[in-house]
Amino acid sequence: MSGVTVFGLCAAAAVGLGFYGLITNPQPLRKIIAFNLLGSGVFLLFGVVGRRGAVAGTGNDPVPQALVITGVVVAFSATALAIALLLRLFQTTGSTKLSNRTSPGDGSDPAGG
Amino acid sequence: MLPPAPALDATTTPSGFLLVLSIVVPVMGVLLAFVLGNRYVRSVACAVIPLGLAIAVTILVALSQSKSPLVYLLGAWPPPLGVALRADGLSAAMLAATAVVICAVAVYADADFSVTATEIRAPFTFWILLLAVWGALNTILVGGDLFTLYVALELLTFAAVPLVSLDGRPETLRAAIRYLLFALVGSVLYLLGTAILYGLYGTLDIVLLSHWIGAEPTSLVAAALMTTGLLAKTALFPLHLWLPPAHAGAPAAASAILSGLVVKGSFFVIVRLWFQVMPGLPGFGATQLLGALGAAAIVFGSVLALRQERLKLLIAYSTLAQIGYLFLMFPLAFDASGYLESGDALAGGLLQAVSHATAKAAMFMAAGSIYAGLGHDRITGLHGVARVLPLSVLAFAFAGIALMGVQPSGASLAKDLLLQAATKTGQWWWAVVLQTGGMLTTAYVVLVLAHALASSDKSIALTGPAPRLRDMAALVLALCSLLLGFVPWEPLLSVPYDSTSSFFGPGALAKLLLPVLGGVMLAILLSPWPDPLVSSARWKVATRVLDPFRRTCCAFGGLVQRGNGVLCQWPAASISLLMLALLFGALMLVAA
Amino acid sequence: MSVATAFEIVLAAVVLGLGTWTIVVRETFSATVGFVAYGLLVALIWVRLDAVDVALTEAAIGGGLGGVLLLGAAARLWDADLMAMEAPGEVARASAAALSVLTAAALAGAVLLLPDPAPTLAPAAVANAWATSLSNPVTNVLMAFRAMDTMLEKVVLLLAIIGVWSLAPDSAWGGRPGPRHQADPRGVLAFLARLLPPVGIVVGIYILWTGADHPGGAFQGGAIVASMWLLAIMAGLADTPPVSRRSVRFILAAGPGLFLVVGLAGLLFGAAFLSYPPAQAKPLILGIEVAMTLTIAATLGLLLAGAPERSAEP
Amino acid sequence: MTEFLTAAVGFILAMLALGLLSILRGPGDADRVMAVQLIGTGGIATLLLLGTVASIPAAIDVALTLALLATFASIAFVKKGLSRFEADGTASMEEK
Amino acid sequence: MSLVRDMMTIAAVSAGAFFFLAGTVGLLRFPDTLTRLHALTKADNLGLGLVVLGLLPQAGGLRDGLKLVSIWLLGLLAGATVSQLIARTAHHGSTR
Repeated sequence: MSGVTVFGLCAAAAVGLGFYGLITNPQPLRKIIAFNLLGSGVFLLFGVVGRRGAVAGTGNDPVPQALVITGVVVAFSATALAIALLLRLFQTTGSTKLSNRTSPGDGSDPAGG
Repeated sequence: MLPPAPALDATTTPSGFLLVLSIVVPVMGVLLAFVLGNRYVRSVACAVIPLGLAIAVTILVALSQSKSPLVYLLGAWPPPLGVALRADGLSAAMLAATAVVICAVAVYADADFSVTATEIRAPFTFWILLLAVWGALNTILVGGDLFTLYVALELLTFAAVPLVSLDGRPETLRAAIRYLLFALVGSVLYLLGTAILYGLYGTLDIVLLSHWIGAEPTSLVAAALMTTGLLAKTALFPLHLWLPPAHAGAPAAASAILSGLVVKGSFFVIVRLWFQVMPGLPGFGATQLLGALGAAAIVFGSVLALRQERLKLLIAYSTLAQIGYLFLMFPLAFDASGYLESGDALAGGLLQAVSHATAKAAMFMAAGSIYAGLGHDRITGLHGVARVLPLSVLAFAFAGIALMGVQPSGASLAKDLLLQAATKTGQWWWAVVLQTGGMLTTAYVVLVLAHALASSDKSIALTGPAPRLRDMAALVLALCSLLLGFVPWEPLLSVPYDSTSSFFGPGALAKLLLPVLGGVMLAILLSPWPDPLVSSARWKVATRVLDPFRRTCCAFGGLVQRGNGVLCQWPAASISLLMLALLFGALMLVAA
Repeated sequence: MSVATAFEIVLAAVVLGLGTWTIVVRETFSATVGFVAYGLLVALIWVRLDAVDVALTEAAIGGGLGGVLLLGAAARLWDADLMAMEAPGEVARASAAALSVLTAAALAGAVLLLPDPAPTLAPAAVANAWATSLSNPVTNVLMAFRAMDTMLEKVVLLLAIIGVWSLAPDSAWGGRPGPRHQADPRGVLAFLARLLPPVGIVVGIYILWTGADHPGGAFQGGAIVASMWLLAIMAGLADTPPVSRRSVRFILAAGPGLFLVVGLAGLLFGAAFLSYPPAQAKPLILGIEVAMTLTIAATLGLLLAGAPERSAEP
Repeated sequence: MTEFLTAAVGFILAMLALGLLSILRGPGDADRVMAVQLIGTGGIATLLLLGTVASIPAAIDVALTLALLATFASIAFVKKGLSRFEADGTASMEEK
Repeated sequence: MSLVRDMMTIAAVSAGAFFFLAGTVGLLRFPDTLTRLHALTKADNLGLGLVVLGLLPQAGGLRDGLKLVSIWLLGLLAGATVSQLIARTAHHGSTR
């Protein structure tokens, strides 16, 4: 087994871990952390793909690298926006629970808009 | 639809620069409005929006003249190293629809989000995000590279989420967080798929991929992941937990954008993926699954819509159902040779998307006017509103009729095309779903109209003056949707001419009456609220006969609602997301 | 098994161990610490994969700024952490675990089945480097071959800022984000905050400059500068600017703005949108990168600072 | 030489892992904050050695970035994460 | 010449690895936060210093050498200040 494959499997495992955390962690902040883990697994996968495509002169295919850099920036912005929303929710309600008291399908949501 | 022509792809076509402009102009607007701030935000939007509309129209004209897709190579770098922009008939139709909806929403929003000399939060955010949504959508519609599409999808999400929480109430903040998180899961899945595809073929260009892709297990894994991720962003049942609260909670103009346009972005990418990147890959099982999810969405969305107390939530659930309708084209496009055929079904699906975009936006706008006028939007409290807000109710009615699929609306043309495809491929069960869907749509539209048109003994006090221009915008948009059947689609989509000519005559009347009567029946049976028609004396007898049925139907509705409550919990929704990904993967593997 | 592979297995195990800790640990604070450690160590994997550009990005964002962002939230949400949350039941946990394992297994299978020799664009990227006369292929991809993605990504950053700001209370609109920090001016923190930023800014500029020919670039440099700015803010030596200030807005839009203007010039006078005339490619790209570094530093700093909450007057 | 350095990388990495294990176990948050500090030394040593082994000169730049960012993160952790204890002079104050 | 360099590298890196070992043993064995902090910052920074020293002969040029040294200096600075900050909060926290 080559080193690249080790990291490929590591990426797959990170994705699995991220999904598990995203589904089961009840706190939104923990979901966001899990999302970041998940994202880093995906980026690693790109890295592995790029490493496999290495040719003499470049140790890693530059195109996947560029895609990852773009992806990292997007994921970071997403994290920042999610956290800002969460903090604002906590500020206004004192809680970070995401589900309404009544289930969202109830239709008895009294607020208008 | 025009077939993709790889020979043309190596060069930029003469009018290709229009595609660049369609992205750059709104993005420029975003930057300028952000820097200038204050009252200039609106001026920038006012300058950009007509320009963008003109660009969309020019693309439409250029495309119908050139008869082949417009192509632009960014930086003059041909794929696979560079990124190409391409516009075919599908893109052009959606570009034009997007531009029209944006214009109407802008006119509508002018009253709500007026600007002053000192900068205010809501208008500043709204106008910039409106332009951002536009830029993102245009990029999705003309982007020729799967990763560019990813960035554009993210751009769309980032523009849409703050629109949801624009008024800062806790419910909308919650809705926005759920939306953002779920959309992010969806984009990560999509990105996973692109990583695998790049590893397999060394390109992410759509046309190149379509030539190179093969039914290998790895590419099928990628396809399944990407499809599921996009479904989460499109809120197809059962991945819809985020949609109703987000779309119902936003301000009316924002809801119109979110429901009419934003969900179409990821939908369009699914279409690109299935019809262009990998038409031979999905196989019978996966297309049927996608159609089945659509059918389930129609039933769930419509039944839930009928049980809503508030108008905006009803419309939001109707969006859920209509999204399901969009996915019926996938099984119908699947032909005997095992390929997804870009024929009637695709044209019907796209037409449905365009007509839903216009009608749903108009509906939300009308609902917003009603809410603004009455100070509430309880459906049972709408009695007599037709007298005080005639234009708003008229706009709502037109939009509803367009959505129901009454001739000559776009929806009716779409339905004809899809039914035609159902007959051609021998899949009668989808015809049943299509007809039922039409009836269910009629049911909730009729329900609202029955309440709105009922006379009221109390006089209604309006909370504020009703700006005429606002209602006109909604009305024009609804009329657009209603008259889409008359548009000559031929150069853009493969719409056989005879289907447009069959708008009148006895056959057409039957086609009109069947869903309407069925819909009225369903409205009476499925709505838990006291119906204004039923309360009149003449209906007493009928009520007695209907009562047992009605009770059964209400129990069914309650069951659906409880099921929805379970599905809308985060763990359930995300578990079904993964389950769907695996299911799609398995079905495609079996087919391959 | 060679020594190198053994090392790779150890590295992967440590990183995954940290990842697992991040997911399963009970307190959110510990999870954030775990995540920062994870992010910093993932940079090692990236170096091992010979993707140094990404390693720089991951070290700056994944570990540093991302971790601090999460930490700030964890600190503010301390009380929410203690509240009982609706945890999913045993069945949901078990099925989530099973599905995650299946998904990971499918991915692992996909990784193992990737073709050999792998398709690659590396030769094409290297062969076309003449067009920009920059010898870092990643910068070439980001700034020339796939410039559209990079430009749009900067717009994403701008939208994130608008989104974060849009969460301000109406009364605080136009004001300064985040709380005002105060620290003992003779304390350790203030000492460090005076000493470190000059070094950090030099490093940031160096990373930007070297990005033309070696790993590095606008984003990585900008992230370092942003962290130094935030350090000064945390030590009370600087304050966040009011978001209504025109100059702030200008800096935030300068990067994508200049990118667009250069791109449009290419459309009007050159070969195509976002194309550079080969003779002037290097100065043009460097110019855009300088503007983007400023924009990125300001954007990242303000994203971490959060929504406006104080009025503009000190 | 390469063999020796690779072994050294592995060894320091293993030490790093053990150290992380003991630190993250706690008991207090202050212990956990040290994890970042640990990576600021052990992780950088690993990185530098790795760069030499694989002859990637730019690894030094990554190490430099890591050193700066690890310091920044530790400070933020101490300041924000441990501010419940109101360390003297480092508390943040809300200004009305 | 190159043999002398390699010898230096091997000696210094080995010594560095030893100090990392010592630091980790300290982390594992010491009971409370403050003593662990002591082990971590002193031993590991020394370890990093020795690794840097060992890599200096292998550095490509003056610039890389300077970068290596500045990384170590940064590590020292961070270690000293951050450990002081942690120590204060930990001390403060434990006396409550």
